[in-house]
Amino acid sequence: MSISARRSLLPLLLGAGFALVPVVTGGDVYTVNLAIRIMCLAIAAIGLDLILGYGRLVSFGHAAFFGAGAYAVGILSTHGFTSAPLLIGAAILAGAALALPIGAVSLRTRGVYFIMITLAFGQMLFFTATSLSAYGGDDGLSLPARATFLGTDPFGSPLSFHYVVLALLALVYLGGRAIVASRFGRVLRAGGEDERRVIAAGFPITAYRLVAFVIAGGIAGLAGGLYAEFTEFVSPAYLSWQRSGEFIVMVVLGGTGSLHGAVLGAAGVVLLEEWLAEFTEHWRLIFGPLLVLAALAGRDGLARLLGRGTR
Amino acid sequence: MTAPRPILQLQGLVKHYGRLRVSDDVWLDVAPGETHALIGPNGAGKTTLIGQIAGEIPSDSGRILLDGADVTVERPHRRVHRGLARSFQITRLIGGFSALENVALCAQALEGSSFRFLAPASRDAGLNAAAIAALAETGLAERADIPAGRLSHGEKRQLELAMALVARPKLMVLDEPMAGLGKAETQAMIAVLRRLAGQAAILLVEHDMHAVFALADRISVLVEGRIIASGPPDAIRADAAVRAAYLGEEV
Amino acid sequence: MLELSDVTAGYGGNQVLFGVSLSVGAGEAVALMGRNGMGKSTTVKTVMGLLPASGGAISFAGRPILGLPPYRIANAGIGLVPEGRRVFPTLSVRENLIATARPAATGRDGRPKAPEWTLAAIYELLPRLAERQRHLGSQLSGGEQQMLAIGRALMTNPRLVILDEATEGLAPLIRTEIWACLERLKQAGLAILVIDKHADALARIADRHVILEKGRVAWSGDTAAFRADPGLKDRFLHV
Amino acid sequence: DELKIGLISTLSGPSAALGQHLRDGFLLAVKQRGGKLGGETAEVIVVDDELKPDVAVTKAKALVDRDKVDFVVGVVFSNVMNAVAKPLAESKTFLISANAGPSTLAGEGCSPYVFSASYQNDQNHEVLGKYAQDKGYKKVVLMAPNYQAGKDSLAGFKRHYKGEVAEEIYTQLGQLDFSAELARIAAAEPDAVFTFMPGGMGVNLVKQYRQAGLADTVPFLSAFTVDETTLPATQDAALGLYSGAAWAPNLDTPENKAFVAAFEKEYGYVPALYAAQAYDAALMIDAAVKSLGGKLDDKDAVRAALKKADFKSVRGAFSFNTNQFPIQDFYLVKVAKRPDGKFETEIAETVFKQYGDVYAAKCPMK
Amino acid sequence: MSTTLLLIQTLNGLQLGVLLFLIAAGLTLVFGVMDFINLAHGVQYMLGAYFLAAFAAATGSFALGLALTLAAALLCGVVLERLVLRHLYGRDHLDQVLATFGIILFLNEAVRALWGSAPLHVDIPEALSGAVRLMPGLLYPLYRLVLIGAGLGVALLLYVLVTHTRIGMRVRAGASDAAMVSALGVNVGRLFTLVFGFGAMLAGFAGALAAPILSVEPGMGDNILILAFVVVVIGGIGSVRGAFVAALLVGLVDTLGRSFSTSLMRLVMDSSAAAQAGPALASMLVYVLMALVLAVRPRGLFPASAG
Ligand SMILES: Nc1ncnc2c1ncn2[C@@H]1O[C@H](COP(=O)(O)OP(=O)(O)OP(=O)(O)O)[C@@H](O)[C@H]1O
Ligand SMILES: Nc1ncnc2c1ncn2[C@@H]1O[C@H](COP(=O)(O)OP(=O)(O)OP(=O)(O)O)[C@@H](O)[C@H]1O
Ligand SMILES: [Mg+2]
Ligand SMILES: [Mg+2]
Repeated sequence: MSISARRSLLPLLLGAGFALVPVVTGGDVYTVNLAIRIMCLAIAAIGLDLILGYGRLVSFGHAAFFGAGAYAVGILSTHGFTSAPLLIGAAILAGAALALPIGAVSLRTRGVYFIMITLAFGQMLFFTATSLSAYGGDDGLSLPARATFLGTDPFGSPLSFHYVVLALLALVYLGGRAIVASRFGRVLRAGGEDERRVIAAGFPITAYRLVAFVIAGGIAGLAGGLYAEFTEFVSPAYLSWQRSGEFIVMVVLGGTGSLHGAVLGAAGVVLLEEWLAEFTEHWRLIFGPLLVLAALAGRDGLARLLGRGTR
Repeated sequence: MTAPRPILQLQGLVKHYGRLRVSDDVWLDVAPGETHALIGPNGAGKTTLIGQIAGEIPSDSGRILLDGADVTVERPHRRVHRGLARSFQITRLIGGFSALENVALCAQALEGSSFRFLAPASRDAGLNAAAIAALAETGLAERADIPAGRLSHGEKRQLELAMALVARPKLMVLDEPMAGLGKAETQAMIAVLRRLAGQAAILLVEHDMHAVFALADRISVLVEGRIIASGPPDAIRADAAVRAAYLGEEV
Repeated sequence: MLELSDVTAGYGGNQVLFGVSLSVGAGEAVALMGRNGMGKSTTVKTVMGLLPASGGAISFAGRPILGLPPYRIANAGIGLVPEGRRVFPTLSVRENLIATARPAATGRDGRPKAPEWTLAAIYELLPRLAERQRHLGSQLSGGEQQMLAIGRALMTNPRLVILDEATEGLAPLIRTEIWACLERLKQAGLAILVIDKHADALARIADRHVILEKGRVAWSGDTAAFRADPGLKDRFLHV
Repeated sequence: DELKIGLISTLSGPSAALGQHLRDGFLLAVKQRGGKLGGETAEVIVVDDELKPDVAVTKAKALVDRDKVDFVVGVVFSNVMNAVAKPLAESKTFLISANAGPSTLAGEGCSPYVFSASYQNDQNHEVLGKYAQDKGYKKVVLMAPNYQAGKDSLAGFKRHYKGEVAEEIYTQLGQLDFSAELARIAAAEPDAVFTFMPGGMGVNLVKQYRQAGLADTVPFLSAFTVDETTLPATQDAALGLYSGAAWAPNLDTPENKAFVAAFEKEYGYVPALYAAQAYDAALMIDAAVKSLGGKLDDKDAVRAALKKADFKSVRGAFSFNTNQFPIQDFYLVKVAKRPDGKFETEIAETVFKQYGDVYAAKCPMK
Repeated sequence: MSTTLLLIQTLNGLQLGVLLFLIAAGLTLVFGVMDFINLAHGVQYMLGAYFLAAFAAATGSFALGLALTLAAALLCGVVLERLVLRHLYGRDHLDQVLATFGIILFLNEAVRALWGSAPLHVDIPEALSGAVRLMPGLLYPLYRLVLIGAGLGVALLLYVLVTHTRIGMRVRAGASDAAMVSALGVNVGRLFTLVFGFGAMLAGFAGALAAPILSVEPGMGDNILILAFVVVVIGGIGSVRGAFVAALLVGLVDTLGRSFSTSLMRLVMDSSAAAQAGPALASMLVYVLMALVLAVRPRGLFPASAG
């Protein structure tokens, strides 16, 4: 009882932190925007953590699904669709629908091969996006208008945007926790440790992994869709392998296999970049070694540093 | 009087690795409730045969019938659902899971679909009860909450057995369950297997002749991929060819 | 030759050895016994430097070895057949044998002090390995891997060989052969520390027995004493 | 009070050299005026867009929301420009381009809050097309990276070139090795090659073009491929290759001579057109702010002031079109080695006089 | 499309393949043999190019510069291994990814801070400039031929080293169970440092060879790293032979794809559509190749058949 209570302390604090950002800063647009950006990326990172942290499936193509969600919103917007549920639904669907065939092929491989085949698919989608000349090709595409919902404008002001994203983040996080703890999650986790054992226990492990992969894709799609609304812009850069790499860094930095670690990681990466860049143009000279130190410090990343003694 | 239909039938199984014939026209059957020991020198092909039965290693030719159904090309997890359970020669456990959760995982496989996303599995009373019962049967009840990775070698063996047991299988295929067990644990394991003997058929691969002769109803001897002898323990013990190829003077 | 005094060790916060003291003399064979989980393998790992000790002292051939990296301990003349075989899966049988082989230590006259283990000698001892010499480690049966692990340790021409459950998974015939081999090794002057569940067979070759109980030495004495007291087995080795 | 200017440039990654020229050019102008523009103390906040549109958007928003800047200057690349233009315009912040000039912002998508102190993307390519046409080339090979700017570039070239296009080669963005393409070019035996190959790609291409022995036989017409950002790397390999631009370091006006001298003295390298354009952008703000007496609240007034900003461009005659993009001269420039051993592009001939872009007609602004 | 063009393109493909092999070889060794994902391998390639540019300029000799570069690359690799990477052996791959990603950021930026953002210039050595007539109508740059030769030489050397020496065996053994190798009396730490330094040197060598023909700039290793990983994976992790075959395959597919994809597409669509689709396809081709190979052979062409 007390263990689980303590384990939910950090996520609760995180949630409360995000909820209070606008209050504490007096609605300072800059900070709120920063928080929105962090939360969008955090949603995608949670999706990745689901398969990476629990299923040990290191996808190096996560940005492709993120980008798919973003493009779904971008493309539908240019065709005049503005309904938020429709756009966001389409974003989720786009991510999930792409993840299905890609996962089906990729899951034939293991370990590092899996990393690389997901990268390959990510790159194919990246190049496809750059050749979408009808939608801006490499230059990307500006959204003509923001999505609306029942006559309201949920993404119009930074403040309402903030709380909408926060609600979705909480939903994804809680959903993720439920999945991890469920029977499905148990099979996924066990498969991450010893696949042969799980098959011998009677599970068609690939099917479970595929479902997890599709869920992660859908979550990334959601994040991408929100991000498109946030930047009012979509470009192939959203699908680049560097972006996939960033998602991995976020998850690993925050600590794999905890979900809230993904949120911490996203915040860590974005804030560090933001702060360090103010000191020096050569901020990577500091950021790089910080990552190295984090890696040396061990697997649980930021979550362990912050939550030391809470386990 | 007709003999009951065997739970497992191997009909002319063959497996090559390159030019090496590892299973060479193997015929074998296991009757319901029978404890059938498979012995043979190192490298005779016992583990390979188990791999073929479990479906991890595809057979080059021959047929495998499980409870009457042809499963030769069926995928491994389907065979589990038909009542097959196996243990591994080198223990394979989910090291990060507690002993209980390892067993519960196996219980879950048999209990309908595991595509259930919301209810927390660790609080699933049905699964936990089944798991605890299986742990108790193998004498691990007290270690239920210890992460499997931290169990001693012997305890891991016991856990493997519990994982096979919980599925209430019709046939258990055990690859050297006594390996690494001390005298005392071996005795305990023999007792457990003996208790099980009525419930499920067992195909037992083991180099501990004490255990084999204590448990087996029937023994088959595999040498270089071929069954060279098959029969009741006494007959096997007396078989000159078996002594020469395998037993030596030990028994 | 090998001397442990009051060694304590464990995994993380979980202490397993609570002051183990034992010794193996030159040319002596010592059987380390005890039920599952009593700390036998942990003792071995600590000796080899694979696990840091938290206290005590270990010396080999008169020199302290505690705290040295494993390779220096091995080079001092200890050969290990580890629990669980741990053969190199991506190397062929032959490569497994020669990759870490060392020539025997030579005496003043430049000739080996003891008969040297060579590839040919190993193949003679374990002919199955010769038949499988082109197989990769991962393509061996369990028993074949065990033979390979033994052969590999001998190829380092050690002065002391530690066998942790070296006959696990071996067919009775082969097991008998291994025992015979150990006896020959002993006669050739090799010191042996052996862990095995076959107490009767051990009694034949071991000079002394040491019984571990929950990380402590519960009994030790020579083989005659061990044989003489059947109660020992009941107390420490059976349930 | 203080004048705040956000400068968005690409300062990391392989294309950072371009961004560096741009930034240095702008900062030089501010420095020369004692840290002031238009008489006001100017605080320039430099941000790196990392060549990632989404990063640029968040940083642009931060400039507006947190730093409350009066102007945003910069942007090397069109995709970044496209991404930041909308949020900046929505917040009524003036964006003055010191390089990128995408057609989207020059035509129907033109905005009162977007000014260009550079050129429209097509124009430099048109220079080479016009030159090829005038020169009477019958058969050319075109080559560009396979992305929007690359396609626009070839379209720009073909606007004035009417001869045969033997091959149109699209390469991979970020491609390193052009041996395959060069072999195709050699096989096609064209009168000239036109290419748009910015950044490191251009360096590779130029070196390999020379090594393949083509530099002496097939005229090399290019845009954004050989300029002062890449010449230090290509050096002799680029000698004699052509480019198109509205400016070159040796442009013979007193303002330009002073600029180039001051720049080289300050930074120790030869400025490229990005530096010159950014310098002009600073002068433009300087003039506008001065004419407004520092009052920047009335956006219409600011816009009007920018439009008729009276400054001496380093490019000579310079005025704004209806879409707030420049009308200016364009030249064919050629790589040369200066007596001091440094390389620069030098004007070979004037191709367009006082030339506006073709998209202005589509811009609804008057 | 003439035969000469096809031949030239084949040579070009070979040359790219050889360059990729030099990078992939070190990567696959460190990766397969030490089970270590070293993303920093790409920056080691970059360092090689920068070192050459600096040393060649300082000494005025390409050969001397190359020798110094090899030494410096080796040193860098050893220092990196000692300082950071050795603490990550046996750890989760993701920790390695994180750490080496950090190293990439750091070194890319350090290079930029030291040498500036602008690309550097390196001349082809005088003796190797010019072209060779391979057959009538087929001129090919001498330097590229030398590059192909050097790559083939290194390939052979590596093959012998890894498969036929005891060092090679120990290295492979250490990959699967370092503790055990150590317990058998081998100083694994030193062994791994050696392998790592050697891998870094190979990458540096590749960078140095590429410097005169490619642009020497910060971040030049990033994209080639990805290609090298593609090669490693197609070939089968840890297999030098696989890396060799895969590198040539990737080099050829990429080069020939870029040259002929548009013409091929023209066979099925009109020429302006082909001009669009061809290059898009060409840039994907390598990845399509990898996906196909892995879909059919999930462990690459030459899997090191472990467990
Ligand atoms: N993947 C493989 N490739 C080649 N040969 C193999 C492979 N797997 C097993 N073998 C060979 O097949 C033979 C049979 O192996 P198997 O593991 O079935 O033996 P076993 O009877 O279980 O022996 P043990 O009692 O020692 O465990 C062995 O000689 C082994 O070397
Ligand atoms: N890697 C490990 N991490 C944590 N605890 C361990 C680890 N390995 C062993 N232990 C614990 O240490 C204790 C002693 O284990 P050890 O392996 O030394 O026993 P043993 O006497 O060799 O038994 P066995 O006969 O089963 O091999 C056991 O309780 C075991 O749970
Ligand atoms: Mg076996
Ligand atoms: Mg043990």
